[in-house]
Amino acid sequence: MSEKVVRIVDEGLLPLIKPPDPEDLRAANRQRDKGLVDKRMSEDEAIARFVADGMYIGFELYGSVRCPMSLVRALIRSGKTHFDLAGQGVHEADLLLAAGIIERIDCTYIGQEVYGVSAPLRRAVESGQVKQVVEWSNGAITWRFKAAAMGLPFIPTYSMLGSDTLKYSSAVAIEDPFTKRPICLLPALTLDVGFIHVNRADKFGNCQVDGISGFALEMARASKKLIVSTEEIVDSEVIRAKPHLTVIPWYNVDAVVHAPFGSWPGEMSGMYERDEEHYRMFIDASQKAESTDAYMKEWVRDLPDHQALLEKIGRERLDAIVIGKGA
Amino acid sequence: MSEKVVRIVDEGLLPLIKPPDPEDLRAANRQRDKGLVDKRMSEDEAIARFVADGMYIGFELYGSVRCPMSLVRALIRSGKTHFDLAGQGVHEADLLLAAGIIERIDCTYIGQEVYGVSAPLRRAVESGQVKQVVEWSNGAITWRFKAAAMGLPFIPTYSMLGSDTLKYSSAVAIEDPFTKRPICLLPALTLDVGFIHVNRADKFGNCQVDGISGFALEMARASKKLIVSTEEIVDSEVIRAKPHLTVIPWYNVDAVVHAPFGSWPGEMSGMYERDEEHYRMFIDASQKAESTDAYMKEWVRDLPDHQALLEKIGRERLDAIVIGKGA
Amino acid sequence: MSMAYSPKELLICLGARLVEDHTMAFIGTGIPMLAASLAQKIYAPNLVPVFEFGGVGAVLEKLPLAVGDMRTFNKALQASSICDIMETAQRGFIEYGFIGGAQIDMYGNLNTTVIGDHAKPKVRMPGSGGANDIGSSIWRTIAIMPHDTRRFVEKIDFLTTPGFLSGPGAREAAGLPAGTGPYRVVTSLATLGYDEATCRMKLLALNPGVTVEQVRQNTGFELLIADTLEENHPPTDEELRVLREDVDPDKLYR
Amino acid sequence: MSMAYSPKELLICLGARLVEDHTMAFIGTGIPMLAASLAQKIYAPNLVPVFEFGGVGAVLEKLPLAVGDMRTFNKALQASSICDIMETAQRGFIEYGFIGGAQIDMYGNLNTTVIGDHAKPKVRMPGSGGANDIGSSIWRTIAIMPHDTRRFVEKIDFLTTPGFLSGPGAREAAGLPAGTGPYRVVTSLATLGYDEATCRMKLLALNPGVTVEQVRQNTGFELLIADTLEENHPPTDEELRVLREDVDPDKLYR
Repeated sequence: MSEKVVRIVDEGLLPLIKPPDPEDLRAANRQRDKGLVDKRMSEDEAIARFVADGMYIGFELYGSVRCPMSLVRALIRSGKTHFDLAGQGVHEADLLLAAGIIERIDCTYIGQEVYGVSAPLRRAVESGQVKQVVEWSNGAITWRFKAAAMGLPFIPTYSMLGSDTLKYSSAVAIEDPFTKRPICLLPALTLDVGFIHVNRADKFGNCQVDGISGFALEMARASKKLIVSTEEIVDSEVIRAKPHLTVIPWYNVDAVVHAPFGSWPGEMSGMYERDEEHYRMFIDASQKAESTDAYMKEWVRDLPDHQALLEKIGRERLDAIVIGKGA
Repeated sequence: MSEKVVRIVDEGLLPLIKPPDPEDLRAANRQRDKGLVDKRMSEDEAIARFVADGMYIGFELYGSVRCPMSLVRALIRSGKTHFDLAGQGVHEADLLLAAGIIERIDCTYIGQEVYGVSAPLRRAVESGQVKQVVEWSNGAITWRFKAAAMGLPFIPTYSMLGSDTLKYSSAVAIEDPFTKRPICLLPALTLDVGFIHVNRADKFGNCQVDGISGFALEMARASKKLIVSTEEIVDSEVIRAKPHLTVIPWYNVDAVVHAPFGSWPGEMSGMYERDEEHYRMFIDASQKAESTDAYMKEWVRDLPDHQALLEKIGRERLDAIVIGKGA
Repeated sequence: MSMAYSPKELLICLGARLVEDHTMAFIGTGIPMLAASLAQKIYAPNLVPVFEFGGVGAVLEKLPLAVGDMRTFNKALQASSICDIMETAQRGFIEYGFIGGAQIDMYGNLNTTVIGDHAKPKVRMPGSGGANDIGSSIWRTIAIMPHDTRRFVEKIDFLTTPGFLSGPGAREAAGLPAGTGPYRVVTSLATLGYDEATCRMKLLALNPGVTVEQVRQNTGFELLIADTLEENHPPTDEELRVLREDVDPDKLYR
Repeated sequence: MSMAYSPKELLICLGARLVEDHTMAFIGTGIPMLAASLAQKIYAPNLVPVFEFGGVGAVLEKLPLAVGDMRTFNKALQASSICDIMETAQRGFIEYGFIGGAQIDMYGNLNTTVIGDHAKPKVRMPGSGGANDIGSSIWRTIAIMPHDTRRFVEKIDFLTTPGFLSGPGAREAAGLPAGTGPYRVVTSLATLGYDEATCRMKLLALNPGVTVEQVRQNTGFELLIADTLEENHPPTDEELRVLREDVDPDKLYR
């Protein structure tokens, strides 16, 4: 019998920033403590314990909603650097790029939605400060997380076929052995550390998210270490009363950070609206390197922690965005 | 440049009962009416409208929980036949096999859990009445639905590698182009008609399931036509109040059948327990062909519809299994 | 005498008139959302708005400001996740996808990634986002964009989102799902479609007061012209009233 | 003088003693469930029971009768779906999987599909169910079964669930995840493990009153014997009390 094969019909030109390695994720997951252990800690402690220079990191969000901003600021303050980033990114990506701590990006969308192109992205990429940008679609990058979450090395899709988005990616298109038609294989994407902000969690890390879940399920399960920040810490009885609402289970979580207004200046479904005034102020500041640096100093670097930020914003202003109070 | 290829390292020997065809599912989905249309109808009407001889069908359940039994009985009564079946099956598979209307099976598990091997399965397969049984694991058959639900022709897994389960399947193992290690590709499984029983739905087909969701999400999305039976029909406002609880959305549903105690003699999470006495009675009857036929006549064929079955069971006996009443 | 309207209002109305009822439309923020909402209220009451991050069948009481904002699942029938939505698109449920771009070519291919070379770009733009997924899986892709020679170009710098690629048969050869592809381009000057035989962009209808010559001058490639050219009628009083009073009373997008 | 016990109770206690604390165990109905519940109450308070159809971390107040029954997610920390659980296993979270079978060979391969030829079987059994997934992805698979020559055979009729396949290196060559595989066989006569070098089944410990000869006579292939043979002590009074009073007070499984 002659050897049977499947043809490779197209290949992305760019090397994989993070090659898929299901065995590595399996080994990490085997080591995780499955017991009910209290994982509460501060932003700084979580980052000190789980983040190291040069790691591959990612943040979950949808637009400006439910983004773990208190963790982003703490990461920048920590001085750790040389990160690779999975970028479906908005405000958090701008801060990381402005801080100059991102080396390579698996990019699907980094921008400001209605406010247009991200100026920090332009400066970082056009200057060569970011050394490599690998392209993916939104679907593709989420499916890459999903592949890792499923314990797989890759997952197929019809997205990206025929485009430069595939050409400037690390995907491979093969002739599907069943239908004999081309299909794109997306390499699984595992994060060294994932960061996710949720509506509520217990101290062990069982997390609930209100409304749409974005890509929280997939990214959580694709993370070798997962730092969760949460608006509220609740008793486990709240979780046990509705176990079908647990979108991220405790055994997949390594740190639980209590961060009220953790998504500010973005919003949190059912809790508070976006701080549009601050958002616009940042967009304006971000247009030039100097004003961006001044913003970073005032709103990130000069503040010791999230509590200090909330005090700087002030109760009145926070109340104004809370749904049922001001908003 | 020499042609790049991926090696096929193993192949199931059995032909695909239903070859994957994402284009066919796409075309069917395009035709579906996306409007909010009242889809309520009886078991008989749903089967008359959507089921034809020789179709590939499947039922969602977990053990004896949430199985669309009123639809199974109506299907048998309809006289339609020559079906192919996706079998993660318990009581419903026994009835279909006893009725002699199943031709081929993609099988992962057909049995009676604590009550052991299924006698109707033994008779149907050992006699050659069922013409082909193709093997899969539980994970594999669910992932096959998931592949179809994702719009894909296949999905990878590490299950089945090295086993006769793969050899007597229609899977293909290739050398993964990313890790260069073998991996099994599972062909997507699309149902001509899927049958699912849920806790509640609105008249358009937005469905909620209490507790674990088994493989409802995947199988629903893998069905070209989907008949849903439901314990309760609720107003759409109930759905809109908690849209994150919609596990099957209306646009994926073709018929909504109101079937209280629709899972009987199996159970329904939070609603009623299994009718253990009847269950055991069936297991006993099913051991011999003659007693099985007598059971089928009494409990399936001689009853005109689900309402008649409920009357035959009787209010007292039904109350005895209702949680918070008898159970 | 009709009411006065802005160029943006015209685009919204042209977009709204394109969608058939009883279909699903994948919509982003901005003009597509306004068009979908207007269509729902006048032409297509059973149009289902689908938002990328999981909101399906929402009641758009207040206009969302972002594709994942809580208004995208306000009283929705389903609030799921980005994977669920992208997979719903991939398995053929979604008829329309609205999309924008910095550059478009005669085959409807779009660029939202870079101007210049990818390794050292002159302008780095956001990247694909959901656009490539829309252009790959959704039955009819509608591009909405301003019409000028900087945007309508002979050769786009980067093919972010597939239109008809290099022409007839190219989508099928690449493996993209059959029957999908570019459908219309709604611009500040006209509505354009694609020639069936050549897959090339074709002028179908002119916006009020616009000439064929004007469209040609603002297009950087050779444009096909339909045998019978339609005229896009201006926004009707009803469209404007519904748009201003019901769709966007807070003037979020004016 | 110890309390009297049934053969089933012995199997349950032997199973319960095998699991380490702070791990997850994929459990089916019957003996594995009783073993997991007993382990939780005596040896491994942080053992997490995982049920195939989605229940994780349930409080087993009443014993489930089926792997999907509502007791499997009673006050659970997570109630998801079969895909979520199978994927949790595939990405390496689950340490133990309990499994049964009609036939097992010296490499721990199991048959639950057919006796005789697949095309025309003498006995058609249920098929893999979750067993193949457990045997493929879970770190340590524990088989629990009666011990006789009909079940412990030289050659199984059908390899439903992979043990070590044909011996050393075979799992890796087939592509199965590294470090996974058969761990123990708990039987009516003994506890068996596998020789590291040859992957062959090895007698580790005898049940009370059982001799090596008896085990050999009931095994249809050549069995390796550990240098130092342990003795499985009978169920302790505490084990029996907890099993009868706390784990299964309703005598569902007696």
